[in-house]
Amino acid sequence: MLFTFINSLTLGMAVFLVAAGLTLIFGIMRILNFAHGAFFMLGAYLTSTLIGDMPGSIWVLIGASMLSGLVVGVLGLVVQHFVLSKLEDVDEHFMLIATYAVMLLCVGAIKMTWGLEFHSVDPPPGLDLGVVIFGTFVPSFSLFIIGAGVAVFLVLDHVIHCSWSGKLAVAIARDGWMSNLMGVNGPLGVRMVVGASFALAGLAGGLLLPNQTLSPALGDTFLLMAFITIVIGGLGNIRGAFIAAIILAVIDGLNILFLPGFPGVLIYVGMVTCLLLWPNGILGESRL
Amino acid sequence: MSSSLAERDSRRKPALTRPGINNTLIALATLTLLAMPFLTNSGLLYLVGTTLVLGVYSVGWNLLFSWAGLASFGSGGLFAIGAYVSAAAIRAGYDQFFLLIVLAGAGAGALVAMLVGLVALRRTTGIFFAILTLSLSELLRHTLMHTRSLGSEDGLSNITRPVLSLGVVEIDLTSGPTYYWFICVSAAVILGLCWWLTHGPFGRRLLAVRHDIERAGFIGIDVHRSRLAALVISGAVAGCAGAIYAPWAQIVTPELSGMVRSTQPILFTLLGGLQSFWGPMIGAFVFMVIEYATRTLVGIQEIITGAILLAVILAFRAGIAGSWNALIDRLTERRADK
Amino acid sequence: MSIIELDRITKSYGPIEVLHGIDARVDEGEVFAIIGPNGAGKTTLFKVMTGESLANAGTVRFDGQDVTRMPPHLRIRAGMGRTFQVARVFNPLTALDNVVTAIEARKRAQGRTDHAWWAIRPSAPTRDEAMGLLEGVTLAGKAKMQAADLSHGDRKRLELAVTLAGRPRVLMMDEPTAGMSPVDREQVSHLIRRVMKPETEGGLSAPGQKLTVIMTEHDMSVIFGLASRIMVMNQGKRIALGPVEDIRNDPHVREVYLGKEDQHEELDA
Amino acid sequence: MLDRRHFMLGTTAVLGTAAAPKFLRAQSEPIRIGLITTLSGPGQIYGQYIQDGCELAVDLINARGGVNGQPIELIVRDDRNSPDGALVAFRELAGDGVKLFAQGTFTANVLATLPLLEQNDVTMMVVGTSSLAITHQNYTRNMFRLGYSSPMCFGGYGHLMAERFPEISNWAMVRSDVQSLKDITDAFEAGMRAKAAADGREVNMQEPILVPYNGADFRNQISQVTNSGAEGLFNCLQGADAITYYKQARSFQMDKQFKLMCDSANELTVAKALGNKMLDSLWSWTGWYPQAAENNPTSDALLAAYIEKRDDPYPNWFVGVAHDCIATLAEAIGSTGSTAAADLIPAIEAQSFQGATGTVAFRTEDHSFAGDLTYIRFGKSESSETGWEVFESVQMAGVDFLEPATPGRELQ
Repeated sequence: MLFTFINSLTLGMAVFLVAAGLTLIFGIMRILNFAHGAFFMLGAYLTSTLIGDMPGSIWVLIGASMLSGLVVGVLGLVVQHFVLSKLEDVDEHFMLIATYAVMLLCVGAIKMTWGLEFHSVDPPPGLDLGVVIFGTFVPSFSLFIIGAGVAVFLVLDHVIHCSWSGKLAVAIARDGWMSNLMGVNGPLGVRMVVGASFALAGLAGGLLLPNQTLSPALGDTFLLMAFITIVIGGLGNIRGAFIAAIILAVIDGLNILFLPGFPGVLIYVGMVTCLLLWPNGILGESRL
Repeated sequence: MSSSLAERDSRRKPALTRPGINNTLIALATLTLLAMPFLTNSGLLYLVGTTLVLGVYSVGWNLLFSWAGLASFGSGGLFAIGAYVSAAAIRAGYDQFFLLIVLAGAGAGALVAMLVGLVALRRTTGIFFAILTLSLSELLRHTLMHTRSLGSEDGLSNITRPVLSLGVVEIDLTSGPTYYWFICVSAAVILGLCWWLTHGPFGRRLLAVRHDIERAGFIGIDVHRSRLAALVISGAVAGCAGAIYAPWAQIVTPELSGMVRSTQPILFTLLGGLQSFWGPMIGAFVFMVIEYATRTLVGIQEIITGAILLAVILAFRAGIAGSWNALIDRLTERRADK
Repeated sequence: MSIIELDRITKSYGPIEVLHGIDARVDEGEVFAIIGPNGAGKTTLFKVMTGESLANAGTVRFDGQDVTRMPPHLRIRAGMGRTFQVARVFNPLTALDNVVTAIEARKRAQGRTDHAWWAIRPSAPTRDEAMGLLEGVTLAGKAKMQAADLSHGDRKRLELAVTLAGRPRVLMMDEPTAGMSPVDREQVSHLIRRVMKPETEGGLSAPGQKLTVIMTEHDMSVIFGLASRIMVMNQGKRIALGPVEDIRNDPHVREVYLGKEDQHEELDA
Repeated sequence: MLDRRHFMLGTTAVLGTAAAPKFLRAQSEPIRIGLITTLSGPGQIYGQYIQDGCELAVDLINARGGVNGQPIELIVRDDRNSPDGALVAFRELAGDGVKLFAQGTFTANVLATLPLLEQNDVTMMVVGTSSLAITHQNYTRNMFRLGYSSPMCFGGYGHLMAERFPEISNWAMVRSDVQSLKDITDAFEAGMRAKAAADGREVNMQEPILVPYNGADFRNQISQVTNSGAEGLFNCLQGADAITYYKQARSFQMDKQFKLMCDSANELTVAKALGNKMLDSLWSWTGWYPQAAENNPTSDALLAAYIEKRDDPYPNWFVGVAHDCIATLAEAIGSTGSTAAADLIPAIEAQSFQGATGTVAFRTEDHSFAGDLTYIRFGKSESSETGWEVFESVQMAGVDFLEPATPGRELQ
C-alpha cells in the first residue's frame, strides 16, 4: 500500500516537474503550450549529450540539467520573439496552433539531430539502488524525483508570491495596461516568464532523464498528463498544479490497487469528475 | 444626406464585387469536385473524397467554434461514434438502409453531444471545456481499444460500400466514383443545412452569444439552450461525417477518436479562416495539397508541416479566406478608384 | 403601483457584506435614480435586480412576481431591459442585425416568431421595427455598418435601440453618460426623455407602453434633469429615498457627500 | 532529404515515358515496387528499418544487374501512422500502375489496404506484422505475409523455454494494455503449457500484469512482478516502454530475482540502449540475427551493406525481413518473367529460397510465412566493448508451430 503510493507519488512529482513550466506560461499568456512536451524532450536530449551514458554524481546531473534548462530557456525566448509576440493581438487560438507548429518543428529537429534510436542514461551512483523506509523498499531515484518536485514547487511558490520579480510578473499577468502605467516594462516581464517556463521544461527533461528512455516519443508521454494536472489544479495556479499532481498520484495508486486490468484509465475518469465538481479547477483559475 | 451617400456608393460600386467573385469561385470549385473522377486516378480521388468528408466535419466543428464560441477538443470522439455506428450496421448486413444508417450516425453524434452538453455546458467553458472534451474522447478511444467485439485496436475492417435502396430505384455505391458522388451530394446537403442555420436567426443568435454571452442574456436569449443546440448540431454533423467516412475508408479504428482527428478541424479552421463559413473547407483542401505535394519527402513530415503552418499563421492571421477577401477588396477598390 | 419591489436585499462576497437589507419600491412610469459614492453598492444592487448576481437574502419582485432566483434572460422576457456602463453591442453583427436579433429574441420568447421556418432574412415587420428603432436613435444611416466599426457614442445609441427592441417595461441604465462630453450628455438626456414618451407624441415608446427607468448616474445635472425620485446609498445601506427636492435638502445626504466639494456643489446646483 | 540518385531516377523515368514509344521501353523500364510504411510519428523507428531493408535489397539486386536485366525501383510512401494515410498512398501508387507492394508496421494500416488488393490486381508483401487477422478473417489471395504469426514465434518461444528449462514451473508475465499483445502472451502460455504437458509436467502461468502503454513510471508493476514469487518472467512490452521497464527495475535488482528472463521481441534494442547497464541475461525472439546465420551469403551481404549504410553492426530484425520481402518478389519475377499477380501468386506459393532470415517459404492455404525461428540470449559482459554480448542463439523450424490455416475465417 505505502509502496504503491510512494511510487505513484514519484509519477505525480515527475508530472508536476513538467507541468510547472506549463502552468507558468498559461498564467501569463493564457495559452496551452503544445510545444512544452517537445522542449521537455529537448532538455532530456541535451542533458544526455552533456553527460554521456552516466552522470558522475548527482551534482553532475543537476548541473547538466540546469545548463540544458538554460539553453531551452533561451530557445523559448527565440520562440517568444519570433512567434508568440507576433500573435498577441489576434485570436488566442492562433497561439495554440502556433505552439503546435513549434512542437512539430522541435520534434522534427530532435529526430534529425539525435536519430530515432532509443537511448538510456543511468541514474548517478548512489541513486541507482534503493533504501528501506518503514520496512518498505523504496528506489532512491524515486526519492530524488519527489525531492526535486517539492524543491521546484517551493522555489517557484516563493518566487511568485514573495519576491519582487514574481510580483512584477503577477502584476503584468493581471493587467498589462496597469503595469505599463506603473512604468514597468511589460514585454520584459512576459519574456522573463516565457523564458522561465521553457527553462523549467528543459530542467525537468534533464532531471527525469535517468528515469525514462530517450526516444522522440518521450514528449507525448508527459504532455497530456501535464495538461490534465494543470487543469485539475486550476489553470495558471502553481499551488493548484502541485496539489493536482498529488491527487493524480493518489488516483493512479487507486487504479493500480483496485483496477489493475485497466491501467491509466482512472486518471481520465478522475479528471472528468474533478472538472465537473470544480469547473475552474480545485484552487480556481489564476493569473499566476 | 444619407441618400446622396448611397448614390455615391452605387456609382463607385465596381463591376466585379467580392460576393460575385467568390460565388463564381465556389461554383467553379463545385464543378471541379464533381468532375474529379474523370480528372484523376483513384488515389487522388480517395484523398479528395476524404478531404471533403473532413471538410464537412470541420465546418460542423466551426459552427460550434466561430458561431457559438465553444472550442471542443473532442470532436474526434463524435466522428468516431458515427463511423463505428455505420461500420457496425453495415457489417451486420443492414447496408441497403444506408441512408438510415447515416441518419443514425448523425443521431448518435447528436445524442452524445447533448449528454455531454447537458452535464458540461452549465459548469465549464473555455479551456476547461476544451480539456474536458479532450479527456472524454480519449476515454472513448481507450474503451474502443478494449472492446473485442469492435475489433480492439485494429478496429473494424472490410466494410463494404452499400447499394442504396430507395424503394423503386437502387443506387450502386460500391465503386469508387459513385461513392465519391454520394459524398459530394451528402456534403452539399449538410453544408447547405449548416449554411442555412448559420445565416438565419439561429446564426445571429449564436453570434450574439459568442461575442458577449452576458449581453445576449440581456436581450432575452436563452444562452445555455443556444449553445447546447450548437453543440448538438455540431455533434450531428460530426457523427454524420463519420458515418459517411466509414464505407469510404472501409476501415474504422479507435484512432478516429484520438487527438489527431480532434485537432484537425482546429487546424483547418485557423488555416482557412476564422469566422468564415467556408474557412474550414478551404483549410482542409490547402492542407491536403500541402501534404500531397510533400508526400515523397518522407521522414521529415513534422518539419515540413510545422514550418508551413507557422508561416501561414504568421503571414495570414485572418486565415486564407480572410486574406483573400481583403485582397479582393483592395483590388476591386483600386479598380473602382481608377 | 410599484413595478419593482426590493425587500431586505442582502448580498455578500465571502466575508464582505456589500448590501445590507435594502428596501425600495419603484413606481410604474417614473425615472428612479440610484446615487451614492463609489463602493456604495449601486452596481451590486443593479446586478441583483437584473439577475447577474443573486441576493443572499431578501426578495426581488417584478410586477408582483418573485424573480429573486430567476436567470437574466427570463427577467428580460418578463419585461426588463438593461444597458451597460460601457456599451455592449454584438460586434460580429451589423447595427441592423443587432436590433433584429433582439426583436427576434423577443418574438421567440413570446412564441410569436413571424418569419417562415426556412427564412434566412428577418421578416418584413421585424425589419421595419428595427429600422424604426435605428431611426429613433439616429443610426438609420449606419444600419449596414458592422457594430465593431461604430464610434463610442453610436455604440451607446445602438445599445439603447437593442435594449428597447425587447419592449421593456423597466429600462435599467447603468451610468448612461459615463465618459461623455457635456454635449453628449445633453443628447443622452434628451434621448431618455424621448424614450419615455409614446410614439404618438414623437417619442420612442410603443403605444400603450408605460416605461419605467431605473438608472445609476454620477452626473447630478443629468439626474436632476430626469429623475422623479432618488435613492441614495452609502456603504451598502439606503440612506435616503424620496423626491428630488427632498433629497437635495436632506442633511444626511449632504453629510455623505461632505468633503467631496464638487459633489457638494452639484447637490446645490 | 531527397537524395540525388532518387531524384535522377525519377527524372529519367518521366523523360523516358514521355520520349520513347511503349515497345522500345520494355527492357530498360524499371520494375516498380511501392513501399508503404510508417515514416512519421511514434512508429517511425520501425518504418525506418523497413525502408532501410527494402532499399538495401533493391540496391543489392540492382548491383547484380536487376531482375532479368530490369532494375528495380522502390517508391516509398509514408502511411502517417494511420489507415487513411496507407489508403491514400496505396490508391495513389496503384492508380499510377504500380503492381507490386510491400507494406508494414501497424496491423490496422495493413488491414485498410487488404480489401483493395484483388480489384487492383496487385501482389503485396506484408512486412513483419504478427496479427492473425491478416492471414485468417481478412485473408486475401494477393497478399503474402512475411512476418511471424504470434502462435508460431511465441508458441515456439514457450515451447523452447519449457524444453530447455524444465525446472522453472512458475511464470509471471507483463504486457502493455494493448489487445494485440494479448495474442502474444496467450501464444507463449499455450506453447509452454503444451510442451510441459507433453513432458508430464505442470506449469503455473500467472495472469499477465498490465502496464499503461507509453507510460512514464512502471515501478508499481515492477514490484508486483518481483513479489509474484515466479522464477521465470515473460516481458511483453515494446520499444521505449520495455527499456524504461528494465531500467526502472534495476534498483529492484529484478534480474537477481528471476532465474530466467524472456523478452518478447525487442532483441538487441534493449542491449543497445542499456549498454554496460544491461541485465545479466535475457532471452529474446528475433526475426533476423545475422551473426547466427551460418553459410548464408544473402544475410552476410545484407549485413555488410547495412553496416556500410548505418555504421551499426546490430541491425534490427525488420531490416532482414524487409529485405526478404523484396527478394521474394524479385525471385518470383525472375522465374516467371512477369509482374502480373496471376503469374506471381502461384510462383510465390511454390517457391522456397534462401533469404537473409533463412528459408523463405509460404504456406499455400493462407500465405502465412513458414520460415525459421531464431531466439537469442544476451546480457552484460565485462569483456565486450559495448558492455554486452550475445551468448547463444537457437534456430528452429517455424512450420511446426504454425496455427491451423483458416483463410477467410477467424481462428477459433
